[in-house]
Amino acid sequence: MTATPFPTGKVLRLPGSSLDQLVQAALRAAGDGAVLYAPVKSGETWTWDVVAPEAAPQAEWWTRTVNTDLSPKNAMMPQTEDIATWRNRFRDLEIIEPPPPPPAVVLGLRPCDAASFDILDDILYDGEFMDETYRTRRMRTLLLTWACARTGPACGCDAFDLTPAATAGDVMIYPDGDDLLVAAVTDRGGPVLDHLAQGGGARDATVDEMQQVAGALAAQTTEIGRRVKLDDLPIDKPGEGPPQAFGSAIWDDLAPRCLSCGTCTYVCPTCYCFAVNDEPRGSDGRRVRTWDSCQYKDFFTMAGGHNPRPSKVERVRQRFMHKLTYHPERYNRWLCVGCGRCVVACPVGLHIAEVGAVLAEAMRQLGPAKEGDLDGSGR
Amino acid sequence: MAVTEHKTEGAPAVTPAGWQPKIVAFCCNWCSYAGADLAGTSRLAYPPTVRIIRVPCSGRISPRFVIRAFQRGADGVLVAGCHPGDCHYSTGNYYARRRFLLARRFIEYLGIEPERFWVKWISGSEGSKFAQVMREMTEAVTALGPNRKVREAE
Amino acid sequence: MAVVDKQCKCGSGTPARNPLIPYVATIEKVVDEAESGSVRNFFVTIDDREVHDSFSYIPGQCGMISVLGVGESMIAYASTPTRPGPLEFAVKAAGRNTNALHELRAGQKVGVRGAYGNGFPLEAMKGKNIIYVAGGIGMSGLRSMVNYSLDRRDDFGRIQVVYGARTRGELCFKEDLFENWPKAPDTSVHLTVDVGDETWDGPVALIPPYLESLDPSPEGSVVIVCGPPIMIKYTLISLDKLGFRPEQIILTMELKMQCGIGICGRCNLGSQYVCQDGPVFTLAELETLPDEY
Amino acid sequence: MSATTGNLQQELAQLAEAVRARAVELLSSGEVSLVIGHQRPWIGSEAIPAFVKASERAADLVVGPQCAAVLAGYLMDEAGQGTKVAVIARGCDALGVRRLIADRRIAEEDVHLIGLPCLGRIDPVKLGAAADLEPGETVDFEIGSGGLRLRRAGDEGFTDGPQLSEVLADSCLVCDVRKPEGCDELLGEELSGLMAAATAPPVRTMAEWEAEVEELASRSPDDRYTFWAEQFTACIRCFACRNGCPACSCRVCSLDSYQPKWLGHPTELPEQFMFHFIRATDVAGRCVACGECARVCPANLPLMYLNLKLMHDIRSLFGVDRPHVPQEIEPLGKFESDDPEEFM
Repeated sequence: MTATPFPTGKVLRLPGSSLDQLVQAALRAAGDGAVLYAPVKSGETWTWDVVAPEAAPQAEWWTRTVNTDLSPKNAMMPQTEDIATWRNRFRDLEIIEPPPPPPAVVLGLRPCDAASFDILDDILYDGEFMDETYRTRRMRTLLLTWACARTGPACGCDAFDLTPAATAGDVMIYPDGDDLLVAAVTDRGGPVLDHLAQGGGARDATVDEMQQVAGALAAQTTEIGRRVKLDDLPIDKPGEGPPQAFGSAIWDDLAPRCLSCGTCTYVCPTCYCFAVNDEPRGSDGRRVRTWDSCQYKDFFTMAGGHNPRPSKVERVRQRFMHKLTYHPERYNRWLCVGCGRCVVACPVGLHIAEVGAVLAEAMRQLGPAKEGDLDGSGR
Repeated sequence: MAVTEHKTEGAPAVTPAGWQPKIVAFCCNWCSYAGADLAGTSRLAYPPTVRIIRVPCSGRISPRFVIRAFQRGADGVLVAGCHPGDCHYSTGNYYARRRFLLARRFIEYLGIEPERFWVKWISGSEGSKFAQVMREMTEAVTALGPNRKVREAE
Repeated sequence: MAVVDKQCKCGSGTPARNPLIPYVATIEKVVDEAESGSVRNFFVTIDDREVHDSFSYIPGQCGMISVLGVGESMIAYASTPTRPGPLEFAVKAAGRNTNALHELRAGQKVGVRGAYGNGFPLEAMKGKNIIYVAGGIGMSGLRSMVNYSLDRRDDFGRIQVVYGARTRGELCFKEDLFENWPKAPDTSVHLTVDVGDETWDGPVALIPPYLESLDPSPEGSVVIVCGPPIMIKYTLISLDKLGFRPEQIILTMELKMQCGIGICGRCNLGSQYVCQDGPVFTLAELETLPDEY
Repeated sequence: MSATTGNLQQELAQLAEAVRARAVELLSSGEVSLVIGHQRPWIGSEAIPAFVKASERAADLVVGPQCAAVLAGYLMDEAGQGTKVAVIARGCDALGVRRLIADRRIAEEDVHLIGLPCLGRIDPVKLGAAADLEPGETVDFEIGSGGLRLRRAGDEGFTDGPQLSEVLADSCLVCDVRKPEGCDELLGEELSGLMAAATAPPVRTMAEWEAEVEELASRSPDDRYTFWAEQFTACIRCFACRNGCPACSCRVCSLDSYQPKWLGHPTELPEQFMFHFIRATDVAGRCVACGECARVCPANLPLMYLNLKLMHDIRSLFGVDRPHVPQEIEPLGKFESDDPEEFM
């Protein structure tokens, strides 16, 4: 999957101390009533939530912190969201659609997190049926992506065809010393820079200057990137028999330590599975969409009790096969951005890095991909 | 991390004038319910703020019932049962006593004002005690105003 | 709705209708298909006339029917698009929503949305003989196709319906089985029951041996199988004995489906989603997918 | 843990050898079909659970304070499959297994407990703060006489790190079963340094830990509610605390039930309170204070403050001296006629 090239449009240099001007510019570009999502500390964990512009972290937060503990996924797909409410008066039922969410700006998400929205778009935005609640937010949200000045021990974006300065979102922010180089990525990023330019705090910068800084940041590598080589993972084309990885013996070794909890799926920016449940209150109520996890025992249970994936082995295999085989077969892209959150959050160390390395090694031992795989790279 | 649109609970912070609390009472069928009945038949006046839920025994009530009542809008909850030794099932209220000695402290620990959750032994012959408890409890809960904690937004 | 360029998520673009929100619909009629009351056919009309009339689907597709406050179920349409009128959902009481559905009477409201799934391969089946093999509630998945093939009789060759249920009372759509279908040209209906009783004078046998006794020829034929997993398992063995190749055998898969539009990540067989790439698969396709259903 | 005579690091190495040898013995003799212990992680500092079925894999087993996970919960899936399962058990593991046996969730004859003297388990959040480590950073440990010695990824030698007692999990600081009770066998009895450390009085008394609970209980109702509301807002409802807990062993959990539906699906505050209320009150009197719920929580919620409050009240109200140790009948499963009376 070829990485998106660096932006080539307008570039501005902004001192880190006047980050608020960029925030105001973005809020104005996003439209009236726009809300700001920024990193915020909730209890002991850094997560994303709507904050007042003045309560957003200062620029040095991004220098000091590698990434938030929870992903910005909840800005686009909240953990709990009403699909509809209903009023039922026996013979007359009324289903009411909730009001559309306000426009939003997501300040300072990392390139891996911004890329995760491009991945979710393939499923929730461009599919034959669009997930309207996701699509509405996605259309009204401006993503300000903050490239990584340094990588963390659990980072692994380079193992999944990304870099610490991958181009994603609507506006890229490249840290350059105490300054920030701000470049527009999409047409929607343009107005942000126009508003910023009027603000007076920023001055012009050249594309070469920005691409030089971006290139240096993108060149950083990670430990996981070095140890996890997924190129050998043959993505069998549909129609050639069950994927080889499905029958591998590694799942029986990896699965027993799993707690079947939802931690890995809930901290993951690319896990999008959800459940729809009704919350009746008398004759009225709300149909609520909430995050759900394929690791839960009842995720696949059908009416009448049959469960095609009753034990941990099937469920652990399902999760990692989805990310490393099933999704790439359909969308030609890993369902992972290497953000490293599952590496840190899993209480028993069962995460995409180890599974990716072990699975790739198991496939190497099986020998080259079958002749049906055209260029042997599997993608 | 729950980004919740329903962050604020439903009830207003300030107590509207003439506000009447909603009190949910779990009354054991053999004693407290009979006590409440007696209070009625003896024409004892007590505020109409209580909604009685009849249960076979105080031992039947799980502490989560209390949280569910507060969730759905109760301002006060009473658990009433037979005096130790009078239990129709002989040991139900002894287990309930241990359970609610703990639950009272734990619910208080989570932040709900202690005056909102009462546990009383009221026998079938104590109609007056039932009316008295109702008056005292209504007074205490009215002083506290509507309960906003653990309560669902309307 | 404004066409929105993927690279730039801009443009006001009024949001289209959320596919997860059902349309309000009314139950016109409820027919007990099985004497035990376990299967009921609901005739449902979407209140919004314009939506109902423009509602298009093909046999083999499914729709979500929902009792608000309980949940949603993915049910294959028992009605055929060739006959305008209410949508028909033949529902067996199995889970929370279907049991709640069984409590409803004509005139009450439900939520419906659909049509989802690929439906039967109508083009590929043109000109072929069709053998329908159904077990118990499985007939609800095939009835739409049977009626469709009878309404467009010339498109297809000889039609044989092989249908078995536990007892005579459990046979669904008795009117079709005994009156309508036998009268259709070059169409034969073969019924069997697991347990006979005094009202039944036909064969008493499980479907696989009964199918083998009928010995349908695989030449120029397609066989569609629908029913409980145990019945499918042994029917496939019989079909293999009778010389049917995997490409000729069409199955409908049944997995937990919550969204019905391929985005809730639940009903996958490998990379294929039953609600979108299915529920209809040929045995040849199934053999390329992980054996996890 | 005061610096003891024997060199703890050597003794830990000897203990590890004894564990591996015993595992090979049990597996090759067929007495057990599985040994559950710990192994080195693929990345990061915490050792992770190991499931050894083949004797040659026994060499992977490691012991020491970096072995963070409590292993008892796994027996719900692994025990009772026809052959015995062995568990390399510290005090908390042993209490957890006895909890499952007392709750009749697993059978005693299906489990073989290999007890080990324990120095306590390292809390990665505390270690990260004390040694300035980033989450996920790979680091090796040694127990020096002066405290922990760390070797980060890329360093050659070990450098001095924080005292062990500064980075131990809260549950381990007050633990009174570091010499495990009720095991089928005990390894390392001859290792004087480890045994001395395991039998020394705990770093903090349970009363000191419970003082933190009392401080929280002394705040005003609104302050207490605000504290818990913020914690429960950070909870992402991942169920790790339930799935790792040896006292949470119901086959059908009331948190998952639909009829009645105790826990609503929305992760709004009222439902979050109900979740943690049901969790805490259902394990009240059966919690073994192993701290696994607090360890596995991705939001690092102070979940032990809930269980601790209930344990404190059980001790003061019903005179149960060690409420975390499974008894024949659990405290809430019985009563005394002279229990305290507050409801007259």
